[in-house]
Amino acid sequence: MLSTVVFWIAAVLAVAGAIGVVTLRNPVHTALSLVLTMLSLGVLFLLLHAEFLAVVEVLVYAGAVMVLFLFVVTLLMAGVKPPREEHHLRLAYQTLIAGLFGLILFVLVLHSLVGAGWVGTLAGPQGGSFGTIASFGTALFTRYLLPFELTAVVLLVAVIGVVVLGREQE
Amino acid sequence: MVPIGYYLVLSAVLFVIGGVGVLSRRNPLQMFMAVELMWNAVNLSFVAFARQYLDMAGHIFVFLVITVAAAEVAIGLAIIVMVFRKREHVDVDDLSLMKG
Amino acid sequence: MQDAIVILLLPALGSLIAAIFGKSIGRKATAYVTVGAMGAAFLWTLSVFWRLLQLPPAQRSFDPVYWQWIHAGALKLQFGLLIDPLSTTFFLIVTFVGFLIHLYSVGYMHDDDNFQRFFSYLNLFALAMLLLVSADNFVFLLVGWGGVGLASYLLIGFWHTRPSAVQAARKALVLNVAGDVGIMLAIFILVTTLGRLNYAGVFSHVSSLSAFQVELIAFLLYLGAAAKSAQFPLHVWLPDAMEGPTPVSALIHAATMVTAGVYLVARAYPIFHAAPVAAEWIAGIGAFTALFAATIAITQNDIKRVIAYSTVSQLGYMFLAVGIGAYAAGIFHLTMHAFFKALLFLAAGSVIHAVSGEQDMRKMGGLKKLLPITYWTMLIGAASNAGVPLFAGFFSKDEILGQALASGHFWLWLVGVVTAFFTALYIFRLIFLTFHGKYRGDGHPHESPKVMTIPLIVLAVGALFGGYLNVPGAWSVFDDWLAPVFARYPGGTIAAASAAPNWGAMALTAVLVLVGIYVAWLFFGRGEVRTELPEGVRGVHKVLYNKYYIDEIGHAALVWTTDHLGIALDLFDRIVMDGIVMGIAALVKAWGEALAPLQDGFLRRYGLAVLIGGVAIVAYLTLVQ
Amino acid sequence: MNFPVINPLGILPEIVLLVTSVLVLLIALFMRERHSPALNYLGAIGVLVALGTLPILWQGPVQASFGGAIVADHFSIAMDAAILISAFAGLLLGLREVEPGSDYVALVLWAAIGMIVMTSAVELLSIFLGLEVLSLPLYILSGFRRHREKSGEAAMKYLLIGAFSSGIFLYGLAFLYGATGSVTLQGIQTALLQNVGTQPLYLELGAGLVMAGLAFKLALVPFQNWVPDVYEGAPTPVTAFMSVGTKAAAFGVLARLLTVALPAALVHWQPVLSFIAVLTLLYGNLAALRQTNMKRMLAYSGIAQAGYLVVAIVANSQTGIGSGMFYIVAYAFMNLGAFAVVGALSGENEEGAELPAYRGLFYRRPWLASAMTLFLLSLASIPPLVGFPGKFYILRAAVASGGLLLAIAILVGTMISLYYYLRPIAYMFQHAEAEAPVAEKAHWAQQFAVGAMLVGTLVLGLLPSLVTTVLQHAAHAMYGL
Repeated sequence: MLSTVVFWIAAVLAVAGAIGVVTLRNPVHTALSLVLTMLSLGVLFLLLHAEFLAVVEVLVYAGAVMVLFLFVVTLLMAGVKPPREEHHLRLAYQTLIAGLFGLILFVLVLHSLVGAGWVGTLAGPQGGSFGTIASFGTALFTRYLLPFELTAVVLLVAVIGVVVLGREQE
Repeated sequence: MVPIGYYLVLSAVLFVIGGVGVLSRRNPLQMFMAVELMWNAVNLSFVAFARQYLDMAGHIFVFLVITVAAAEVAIGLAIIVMVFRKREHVDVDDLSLMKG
Repeated sequence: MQDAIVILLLPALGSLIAAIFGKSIGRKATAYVTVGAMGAAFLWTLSVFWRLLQLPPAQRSFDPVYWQWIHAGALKLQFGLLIDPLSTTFFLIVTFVGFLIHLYSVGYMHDDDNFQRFFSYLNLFALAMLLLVSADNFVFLLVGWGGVGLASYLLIGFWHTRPSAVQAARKALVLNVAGDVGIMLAIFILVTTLGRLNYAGVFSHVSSLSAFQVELIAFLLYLGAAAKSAQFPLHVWLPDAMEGPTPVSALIHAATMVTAGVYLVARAYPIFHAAPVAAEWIAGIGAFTALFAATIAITQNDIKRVIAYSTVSQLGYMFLAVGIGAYAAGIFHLTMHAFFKALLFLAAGSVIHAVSGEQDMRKMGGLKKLLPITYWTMLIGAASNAGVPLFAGFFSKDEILGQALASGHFWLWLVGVVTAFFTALYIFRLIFLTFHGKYRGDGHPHESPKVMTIPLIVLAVGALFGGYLNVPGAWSVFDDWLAPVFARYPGGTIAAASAAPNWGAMALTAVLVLVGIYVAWLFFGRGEVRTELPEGVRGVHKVLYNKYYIDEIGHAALVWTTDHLGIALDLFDRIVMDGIVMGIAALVKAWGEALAPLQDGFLRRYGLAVLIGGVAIVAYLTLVQ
Repeated sequence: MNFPVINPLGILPEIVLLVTSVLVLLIALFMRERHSPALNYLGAIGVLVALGTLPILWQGPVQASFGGAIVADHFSIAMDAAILISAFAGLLLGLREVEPGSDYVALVLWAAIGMIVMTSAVELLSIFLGLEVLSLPLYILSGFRRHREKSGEAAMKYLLIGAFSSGIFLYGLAFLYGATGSVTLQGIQTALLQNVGTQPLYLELGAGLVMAGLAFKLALVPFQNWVPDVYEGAPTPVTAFMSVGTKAAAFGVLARLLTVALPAALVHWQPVLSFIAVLTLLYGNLAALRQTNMKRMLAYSGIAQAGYLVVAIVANSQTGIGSGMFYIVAYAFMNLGAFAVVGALSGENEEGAELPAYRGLFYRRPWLASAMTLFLLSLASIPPLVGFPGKFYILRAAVASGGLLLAIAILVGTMISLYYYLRPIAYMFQHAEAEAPVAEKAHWAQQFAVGAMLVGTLVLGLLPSLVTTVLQHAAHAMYGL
């Protein structure tokens, strides 16, 4: 029962944060509402027995990544003029059409969910070691070792990439 | 207990909001944040499915997505800074030098 | 016969050398290399020809394969040459006439800045043409087909600083590519139905195709043939192609490339034989084209355009022949045409050369004395073209008409006979306007150098005596030479010229031709400019008054065609057909332009397209099942 | 804990590339000159070594690594060849176009690793990681010429829209996982066939979204918009590299996904892809007509070529996949060659990439112009160059599977394409005394790259049977699993 209440609170907060991301004008506010969504997701992860991921979501995503965002926002947005208005005319109805097709996509997903009969289905009882950090570690280093190794390359790319892009022009 | 489907519907809502956000915002930073929202929405789906099947693959997926997202954010922000550092507007609609 | 490839390699080498080293080795060396390549190719062809003659007729066919190319399941594509009397005939025409025209070009293009490039293109053209007529399968036929189109495109637009030349080149390319599509589709159907593309394989399996399939393939092949050979209504590019240098007109747009369509129909006769509907259309359109172009030719004042329309008209005769199954007669006329039409063009070039670039016949006249060699050779060419008895064109044209009549195509024959009258009319109009009377231009015309007149003389000999290969009722050397080619598959049996000629019909044609010349002489023989009739009609009328009805008919024909029909048809060409051709090209381009707003440079619009596309795919997959 | 069998043989090319990249980075630390061409050569040598491992892998049995997450079967080996060739060209061409140096080399090598992983991975997590390893370096490389405004714009557009479509792709993967509870292609197929715990609608949803994500990388309509802009803005060597490599990788994943994981859903995805294929090849060819910038023209031509590739997948047969593989290899040679020439001519600010700069090129640079002529003719599929057998095989596969309309669409597209492929050729042979802007003489490595691609274009054009039988055999791997 408690979990239902928690779910609804987290869900509402997540959606609220998401709406904030797409509507708030000030980028700092946008970032903060994204953090709100991420924190809510962390809670939801806990409800789904993904303890480790909940921690990662909060620490890495909401913590590190969003701080990076805020840092760049303050760096870049200082002294920037407000956007020109003439583009609104050129990209008329952009938001409207995007919203419409977004809605269609949502309906399609919902249709599939209903068709699959999953909306009301409760997950089965939790068995054994599912969701524990131990089982997570085991899976990561055995069956899914290759993708894990590949993240090393991803991080290398990021390091070199930032160095390359940030270097002063010569 | 909340049915798994609720999580999936929530995930879809977040994903669609994120997607619409990418297409409607003009500040590249905000667009990028909307992209992050989409990725997060997908993460929720993965975790929900993992719970449904009691299978760790979904969790691993989310972990990897978060890692990749971190790297992508680093690169993306660097590119955004590179492109917009010297401009007076931070507006992706200004980037239409190439067309046709 | 493995060595036949050398005939192709020689111009290939010449073209490469001229293109790459032309600038460094200079004009003279380039000329030696390229002209020499054609000469050597001709000699080699003679050797092949000689060796074929040593064999009994039934064994005169070789198919050396040089390279196995694509294997895809049952389908095998290879590069091989089909060496038989038909391809050897074309080899002889292409290398011999080609050699003469190369030689002539040395003089004609003497002062051009891009001398080397010109010869490189000419050799390239020769290579493509030789490949076209000797490939042993449809794919390499198409390679040659595209190659000659490309060379023609490059050569028509050779003087690319002239906008009209560029325009003409583009028009030729568009129409030729339209034809290529036809052949490509035919190949496509052959692959899907028969799974083979070499001639031997296709021709021996024609019977396994349904009637519809054969007709379709035949029509598609004919589409390619009609585009290349300027059949109505795809002929419009040919008169414009005269924007190219005159030797190009002679070689490509008279003697060789434009006859490729005739070659294709003759080569693929098992298909056309099995497709009677297509064959009837070919013959009918051929006859119509012959008459149509001849009437236009009467009204033209540009010397090259007259000859160009004449070419279209003569090609009509050839298609009439192959359409009714008189393959050998068609090829015979093609060969004779190569001589007299190349001769006419080169002679016209010599005239143009002499009057410093003027092409309007109204500003010529009286050149008989000044350009004696050009005059006499051109007269022979004109007589041959008109079909004056005992000249080459007479024998070859009458063979076609005779076979049309013999095979029961009375109306086609009638059209052919009427066309013969107009042919004599327009070509002697050209002669009289150009050479007779008084010189109406300014400047000092002079005879061309030897390097140009010698080819004229050689070709004149061919145009004079070539016809005696097939003499009606006596012998048929040419037809017998080709006979084995058309005996290999069903439907190709040819009626030789020597068999039972229809003397009465022949005499009728001959009389009409002579009357045509007479009418031309009446109007233009005095060398006065009477291209616009009204000014002279009264006087002419007086002359005609007491003559026979035949003159009245001639008069009526002349007045009517020049005043109404010819001009109307010419307008049709210039406005309707040009409009259609350029319209299609513009339409395709407009589509390209219409897509531009989709790519407006806005990132968010691109993202929207991605979203819409994704939603559409998902909607289809989840909803439509 | 049972650690998986890693089996280095199965990921030999990846290991070679990774070692090379690390080596390059380390050596760069000790070099006085930061932008040394030697690093590019070293990288190119590494790619050649990786290329050399392919025949070894080909000989042996199928190598599976990391507990079966990744396999080096004949299919992936063939695709890897195209990828490595394009990486090789990208490195050599980069010598003058972009400042040579360790960053550039390492990023190209890493992107190549991502591509190779994509073609050989048989499990969703690795496919996703492969996609990202491929994408991230390309975002950076697109913006590598920082002083060019267009380069930055290209990077920006590519990054944002790429991340957006990655999100869509990822959502699709989530649904594939949700539908079957499995993340391996084989597992998805088994679950589908046994119909245990599968959710058909989920599967369709997932397949649709994944297709959209891959269609983005493959530049299919309507996911193609980014391509011309990014191709034009990115440095030419990068454009060359990604135009071929990305297509090979995305083609590999799409083919593997559809034929290995989703054969049961064939009747559903086939019409979708057929429609997209026709749309793509018509759009690409029509839009290319109006281009006056060679890189943009080649970008649209690349869109059209992607359409042809999809036809090969739609044919859904061993010959179809085989023909697609041959086309990728063919495309690698002729397209890289064309880009190599464009790169060699384009100069500092790429004014040489504009069509008017090609006027009279033949008389100034006879060899480059001749090579370009052949590449363009090959792209226009004029026999006997490699483009012709390439398209021919696809046509045949399409016809054999009943895709007559597809085949006709290919023919129509090819006809349209003649115009824009022949136009630069006509320009090159026109005589122009004019002062067309031209870059300095091509670097010998650029000339070498042009020569190598020319050899490939000619040899495979003249003797396609050298590889076709091999590739047909390779395609068997897809259906033999």
